[in-house]
Amino acid sequence: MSVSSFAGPFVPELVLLAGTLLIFLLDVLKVRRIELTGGIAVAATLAALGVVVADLGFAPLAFLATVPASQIDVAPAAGAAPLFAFTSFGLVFQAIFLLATFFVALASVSRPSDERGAPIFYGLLLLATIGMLLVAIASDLIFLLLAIEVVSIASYLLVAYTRKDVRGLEAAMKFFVIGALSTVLSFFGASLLFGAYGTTNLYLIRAAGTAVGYPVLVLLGYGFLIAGLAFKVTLVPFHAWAVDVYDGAPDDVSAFLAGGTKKIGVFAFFLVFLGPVLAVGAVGSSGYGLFGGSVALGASFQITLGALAVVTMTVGNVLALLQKEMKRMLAYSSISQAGYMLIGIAIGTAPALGGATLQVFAHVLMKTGAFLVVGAAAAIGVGPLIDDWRGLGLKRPLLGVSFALMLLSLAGVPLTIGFVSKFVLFSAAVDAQGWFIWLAVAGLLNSALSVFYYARVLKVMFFDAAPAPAGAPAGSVVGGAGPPALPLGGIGYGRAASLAIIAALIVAFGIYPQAVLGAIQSAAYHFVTVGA
Amino acid sequence: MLPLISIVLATLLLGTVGTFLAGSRARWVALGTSAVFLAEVALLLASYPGWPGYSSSLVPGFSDTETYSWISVAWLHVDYAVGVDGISLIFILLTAILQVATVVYSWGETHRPAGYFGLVLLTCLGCFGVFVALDVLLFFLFWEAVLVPMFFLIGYWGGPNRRYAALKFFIYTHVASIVMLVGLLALVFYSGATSLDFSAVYAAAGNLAPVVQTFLFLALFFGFAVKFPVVPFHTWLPDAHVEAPTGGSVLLAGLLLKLGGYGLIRWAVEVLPHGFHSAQPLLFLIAFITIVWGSVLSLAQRDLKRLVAYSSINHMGIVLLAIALDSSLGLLAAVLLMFAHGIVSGLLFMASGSVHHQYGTRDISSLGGITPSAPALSTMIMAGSLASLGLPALISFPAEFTAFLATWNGLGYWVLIPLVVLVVTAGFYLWMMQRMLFGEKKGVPLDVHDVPWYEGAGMGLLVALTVLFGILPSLLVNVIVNSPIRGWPGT
Amino acid sequence: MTDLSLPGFLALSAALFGIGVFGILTRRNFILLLISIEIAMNAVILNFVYFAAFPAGTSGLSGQSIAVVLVGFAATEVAVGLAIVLALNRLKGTINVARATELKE
Amino acid sequence: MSLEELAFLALALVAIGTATAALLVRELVHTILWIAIFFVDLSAIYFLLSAPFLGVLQLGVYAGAVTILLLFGIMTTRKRIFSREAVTGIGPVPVALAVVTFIFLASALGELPQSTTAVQSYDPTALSQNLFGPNGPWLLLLGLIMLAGVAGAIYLVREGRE
Amino acid sequence: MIVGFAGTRLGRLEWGGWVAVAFSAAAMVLGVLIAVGEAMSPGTYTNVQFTWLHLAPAPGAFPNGFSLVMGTLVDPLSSLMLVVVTVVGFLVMLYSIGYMHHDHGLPRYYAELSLFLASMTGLVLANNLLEFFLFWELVGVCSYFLIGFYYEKPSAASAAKEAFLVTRVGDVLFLLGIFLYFSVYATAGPNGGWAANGFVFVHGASPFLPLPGANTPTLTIAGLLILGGAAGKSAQFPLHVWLPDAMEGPTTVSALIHAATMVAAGVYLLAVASVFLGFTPTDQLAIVAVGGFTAFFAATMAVVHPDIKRVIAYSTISQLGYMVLAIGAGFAMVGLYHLFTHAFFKALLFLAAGSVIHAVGTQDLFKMGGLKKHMRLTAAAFAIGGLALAGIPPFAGFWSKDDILGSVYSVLGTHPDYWPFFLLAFAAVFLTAYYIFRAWFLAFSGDGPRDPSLPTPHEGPWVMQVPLVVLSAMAVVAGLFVFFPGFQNLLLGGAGLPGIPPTFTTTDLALSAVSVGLGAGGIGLAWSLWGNGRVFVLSETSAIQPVRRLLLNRYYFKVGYDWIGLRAVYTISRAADFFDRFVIDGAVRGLERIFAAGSNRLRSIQTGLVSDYAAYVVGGLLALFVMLLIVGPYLLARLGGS
Repeated sequence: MSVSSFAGPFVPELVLLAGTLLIFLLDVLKVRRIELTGGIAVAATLAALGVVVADLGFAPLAFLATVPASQIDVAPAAGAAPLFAFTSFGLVFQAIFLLATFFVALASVSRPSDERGAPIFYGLLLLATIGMLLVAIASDLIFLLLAIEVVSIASYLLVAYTRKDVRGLEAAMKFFVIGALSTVLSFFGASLLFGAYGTTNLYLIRAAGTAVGYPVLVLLGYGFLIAGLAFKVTLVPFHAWAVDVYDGAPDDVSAFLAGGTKKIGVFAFFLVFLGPVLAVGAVGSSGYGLFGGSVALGASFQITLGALAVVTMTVGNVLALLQKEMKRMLAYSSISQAGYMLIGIAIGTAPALGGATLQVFAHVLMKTGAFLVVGAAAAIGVGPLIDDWRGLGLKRPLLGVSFALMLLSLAGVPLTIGFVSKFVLFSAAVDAQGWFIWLAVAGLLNSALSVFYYARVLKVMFFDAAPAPAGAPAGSVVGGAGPPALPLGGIGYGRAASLAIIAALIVAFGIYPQAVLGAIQSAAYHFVTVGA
Repeated sequence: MLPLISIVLATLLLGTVGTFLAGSRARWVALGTSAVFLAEVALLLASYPGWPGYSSSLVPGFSDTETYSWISVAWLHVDYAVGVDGISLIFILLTAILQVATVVYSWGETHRPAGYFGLVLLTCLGCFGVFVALDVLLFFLFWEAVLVPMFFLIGYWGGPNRRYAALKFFIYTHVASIVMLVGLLALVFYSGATSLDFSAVYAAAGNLAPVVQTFLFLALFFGFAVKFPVVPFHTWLPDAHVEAPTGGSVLLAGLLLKLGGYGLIRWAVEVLPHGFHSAQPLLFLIAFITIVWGSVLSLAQRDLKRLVAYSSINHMGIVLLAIALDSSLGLLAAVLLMFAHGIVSGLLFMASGSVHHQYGTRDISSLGGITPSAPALSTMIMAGSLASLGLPALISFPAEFTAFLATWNGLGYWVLIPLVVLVVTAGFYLWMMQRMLFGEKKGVPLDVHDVPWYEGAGMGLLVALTVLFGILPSLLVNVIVNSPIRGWPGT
Repeated sequence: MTDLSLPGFLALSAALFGIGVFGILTRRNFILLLISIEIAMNAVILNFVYFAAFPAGTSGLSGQSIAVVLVGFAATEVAVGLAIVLALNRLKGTINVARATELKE
Repeated sequence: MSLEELAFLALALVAIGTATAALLVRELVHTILWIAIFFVDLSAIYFLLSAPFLGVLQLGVYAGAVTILLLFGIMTTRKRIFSREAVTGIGPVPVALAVVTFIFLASALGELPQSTTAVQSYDPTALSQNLFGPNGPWLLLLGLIMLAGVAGAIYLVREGRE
Repeated sequence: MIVGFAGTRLGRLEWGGWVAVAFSAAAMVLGVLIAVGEAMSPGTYTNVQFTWLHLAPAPGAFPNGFSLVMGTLVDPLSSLMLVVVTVVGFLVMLYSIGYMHHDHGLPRYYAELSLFLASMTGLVLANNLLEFFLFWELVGVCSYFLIGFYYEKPSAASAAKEAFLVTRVGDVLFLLGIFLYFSVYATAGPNGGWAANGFVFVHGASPFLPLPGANTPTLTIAGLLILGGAAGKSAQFPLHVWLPDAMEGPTTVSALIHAATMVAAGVYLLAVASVFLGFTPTDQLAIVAVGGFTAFFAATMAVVHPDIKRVIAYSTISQLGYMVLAIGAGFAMVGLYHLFTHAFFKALLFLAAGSVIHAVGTQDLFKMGGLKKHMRLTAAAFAIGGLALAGIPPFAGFWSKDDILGSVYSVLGTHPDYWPFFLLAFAAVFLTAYYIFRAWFLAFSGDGPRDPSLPTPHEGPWVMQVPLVVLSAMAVVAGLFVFFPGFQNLLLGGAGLPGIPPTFTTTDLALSAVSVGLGAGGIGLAWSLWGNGRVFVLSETSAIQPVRRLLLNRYYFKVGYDWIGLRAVYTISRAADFFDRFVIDGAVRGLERIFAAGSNRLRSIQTGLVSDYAAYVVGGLLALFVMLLIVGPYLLARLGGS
């Protein structure tokens, strides 16, 4: 296969790459207005999104399609080791990733227009997005890990892009150290698997199943892989970086990290532990454990991932309970949400995969939106503590209502997408029967626990009296020189539009989830069928 | 055929939104919505076979049903399915009545009225939804939707300890609903039901093994038991009631507690007969303990609202007992009793709210002789108390009588427990009236007036209904008995 | 050709990995952290190389390809890490990670 | 024990020793020296494994570029190049974690074939055909990583004029 | 049709009382007409008005369906009772106009009184046991309100509560009795059984009693429970405590409710039950025992009491005991006959006492004295009432009481175990005569009030006098009604009613003579001790002083009940409350603390130092190894490796 022969299906990636290069070119030409660079990024993202959606087979966009339907969800020929494959499941994820990028890119247009970091921000954003799109089509472990690294490297630099913010740089440093460690872990795992299977192709690895000479090597390799990927998904105890990074990073970047890049880890989990984790029920004949004994490899992974899921959501929620800072609270909540998604992976049935994917989709809307609201609030001079938000809900209805919707959705309140996704996910857990019902119970109890801190924020925003107006006028926080106040009372059109769209989608899909669930579920079915 | 139920839902939804947006005129919007709601419910009732006259030739079943596919993927089918049968109609009627009464009673609410009335309407909307839902997800959705407004009602308009009470209310009931949801989901998926529609679940539930049924029943029962609430899951109730604003208390006692009983009848009892039967001794035990506990504790209370709250526990114990009997008479009694309790406890909570407004305290021992200064209020309290202790010609009597008769039929001399407790119940109400209403004036400011007209009107409405349905319980019974309940005539 | 056995290489890479981990956990100087990471990364590359030399299948050629790619990747990583820490150093005047604990709890 | 095995043993011991030394010496410049030796040592191991291309790459990229990059990093972050690091205590927990990690990895040793076998060697042409043929996307991805890394890194270290 | 006059509750203004009087008059006319009609053509008719509650037939539980109905039943029993209720009701209403005119809250008073009359009428006319119970409860609550009419007085409020609670105990027993009967008759008997037809009494040819298997322990217990209910309402031993305290209410109320009508409802219940449900021999013995014992027991307490109304109240209890005795012995109509006469003379006594209280403003006999100078009419009325009560011919009480004694005597041969209770009742005749004339002498004879602070007494207005006159007349002649054939029809009732023995005119003369003699003796003793303003003071060292104290303290029953009601139950409930708050609720709070503490503890691991984070990562990696290599395989081996 030569490079030119697969250029066609990569139109979304190429569009984004073109956008990136254009932005860098303009930067070199000292054209740095954020409206322009941001506009390019938004346009590129939208175009890519259109193509992906068309590839998925939505009739109105069919003229945009670049991957023929005959190439989607096709199982590889026996022995073939393709590095990437187009699955409808991957395309769904591509769409989700592009959506996250779109929201962030749109909202970021509302930053001060003379900001010098704009080109690098948007360039890295688009590069990271390319990496994300590539993750979603990977079918090879090394391809997958390298694609993740594209995202990682871009993310480290995105967190640091302000250059002058100590908190941002500290966050970037921590992000980098833990990220690099995790990269090493992942690749080490991949190397062990390569040693055991002789290949890094996921189809071949799955096909080999447990029929391999070095079972301990395999288990160790997967252990390393789980640990490495868990960094991206922020599973406990691989999560500690996330809180500091989400806290220290610029708000829009936090939104992108929590809402966007985190999900590539989830997809990687799907990919690596498909079905779940090699083949369900493949029973090894001899000593997998250190103490020997015949075990089902798949079931062992399921128990491990299940335990990881429960620990993650519980610790995340408990930690969020008494958090005083808004961004850190959201970070912990994001960690606990990752636990929910992992439930779907631990179960590994098509319904569970679909449920977890819906949860991913919901989380993109909710968490991206939430961090964007935080950014908007910071832009109008609201402090970092939850208590600084007193009375904001009534004073700024757009922020108040959209944030309330996002929090309610995170809490799983009915008629929001968050409720539907949890419902479907936990239904799938119960549907799988066996001990998986306990995952549903744990998840539900955790969602009960989570309601507290969301409710507290709502209380502060709507019930508590607003603090006395500070001396500084709104909008004076950004840039000491006092840039011209943005429209909409400092929030800006881009952010407002982004928030409004997110809020509308949260409710719209909450009321009529079939609009996305149908596509997601059938994609999940194909994914499981083709992968097996 | 008009999609009447959807119209009602839309009415309530629009009304709620309108109320939230209406600012200082919220009460008018709320009243208008309530009136329309009541009219629509009347229409529903009128179109329901079997009302007002009873006809034995009727085919019972759900009527006014609407079904639209909502979520449909390979393994999960959820419908927007609504409909009513006799039992849900009774509760819907209760919802409409209490909504009107609460709105009227709260006419003088000045603290963020838009939010207050909006939340009141939202609570009623949720309850209505629960009563009409014919799909597991829809049911659960409304079930949860009720919690949120109530949480805010308590947490924002409540008494001094409101935050704690609101949170406690939320923990308890939310955790319970979660266990219930797991139970419901397991019911759906373990039985192999083709969709989450009630009819599908009902049809498939027979496939479940008895042991599974028992576990499912216990899970569901836990969910409902907290709502009921039965001992020992009851401690959220007194706190929530004491701290809640009057309107909140009324809806809490009048409607939210009913959800537990409704759910138990709809789900546990109907769908899981084996589980139900194996759990029956446990239910009886819990019911008896609850009856005794609620009554004995009422006696120890000094706060009027707490007293009424514990008496609610006592009454709900009787409801549980009646349901647990698994006889048609018992179910009839349970539904009647819940309706009666909804009206009467609403009345009593309104009265305690008025006492608090007028005298600044609800401490029974520091009040006394309030009858001369507030005869109307005093009359309401008396009416409520007497109704609550089962005076004939008032609404509780036919319900309690049937409940006891059914208990006698099912359990024989065990009926002595609720009967003896009846004396204790009478005891604490009489003691309360003696100390608070009668006797010498104590701690009452001189310039106290009687209740304002709107509070009086709210309570008066409930008193009138107490008498009306006390004298003509057949108005309710004829509706109830047309329900498609196992062992019910005609099924 | 050369005759060798597999376990020794695994032991070596395990040891190098352990040393890398040890360094990451104990060193506070960012440069040393980078070096620790590179030691562990070299263990990874070594893994790929010797698994390519003792292939589980018929050929382990792609193992060497991966090793090549990883060498390039590791260099990029070092550059990025250095860039971040230089920017931090400019603001804080230190590259000791124990001094960068403003974000916590 | 064959000559090859003896050579490997020696190289392995040197690798472990230099890596440890690099982390434990208290002068950063010495660290760079040790780590350079470590990289060279590994390069030798690659040659031993009949992977000459990788050996050369290791020498060029690691022993050359990376080492200089690190040295550069030290020089820009220090006022005096030859200054000692402050002594930091080494707690038992990190050591234990590292040792247990090693033990877990070593637990796989038993199942690997113990006998000595001939090392498989590859023609550099085959390697390049593999790299630029079917596994070409890896290189493309590496290119993307480098693009992001270089663009971002340059931006970060460039002194802003604002 | 009769229930309709509950509408009088609308009386709101000063003339509200007159409205109530008018309606009660109308009711009286109707009631008397019905009774006369019934007397002219003995028979029964039932008119079921509406179904209250209905369940269609269902297999299993109620093969014939289940209903509750509301209806009326008029028969000799009910029409006799109806006359009592409506006539006395009307007279008391009329009397109230004068007696109550200076009180506050008159509309409430008339409304409650009217409601009471309505309920009482409903009770009398009820055609089924449930309806009976319904009105039974309603009269109870009216009684509660009326006793507590002077609610500002703590003692009144307390007495009202006590009355309600004690009768509530009876009600519960009654209800349980209904259930027991229901379990026997639910599907058996006429018209598909009670479940189908709604507990309806079926009159005449096929009473329930002869049903096969009916004469069982169940029925015995049911009968005893009914007796318990009746005892609560009619203040029979041991549920008698409330009635004397109920005298806290207005005297009119005492006359109407606590002498003539409501307390008689218990007796009426027993009569109805004996006719329609039947009692087993054990029940009968129990009823006889309760009646006979109460007749004597209550009389003893009346002997020493200083309060004029309470003396009369105890006499009421005692007289009700006679009626119960008669019904127990199988003579329901005899009991009702006494009820009929008793209603008049007891109402008379109360109204006369009310007149006295109205005049002097106290109820303490020892403060009164010499009132007959100022209140001739009242004195005469009280005397007539007293004579009737004492059973002196030809006053009403003589005929009926003698009838009871004679009837019971006539069955002593077959039921020798009635003997002790017969003797107790007989002895009570003496005590009755003694205490009522003790009261008369204390109040009316002598030179003037013993307490000089009392106001100068005077007669009440005409509205108070008219009822006195009418009732006096009735007290004289009511006993003679029995000689009218129509009235005999009522008493003899329809088929199946155990009526008055046809030989009543030739009652055992000796028995009558002894009883009259006892009565006269009692009067004589009273005169010798208290006549002409004498005051008999028992010396402090007298041997019977402890007895007197025991009687004054009412055998310590009230103390005991209070202890159970207040101390014991209240203490238990406080303890339960403590348990509820601190143990059950404490568990919940504990859980909350655990979460908060966990949150704080966990938060402290977020140190901000990146090396620590790396350590977590490596630790997590090792944990994964442990899970994958050790725990997972172990678990799966344990669980069967599925």
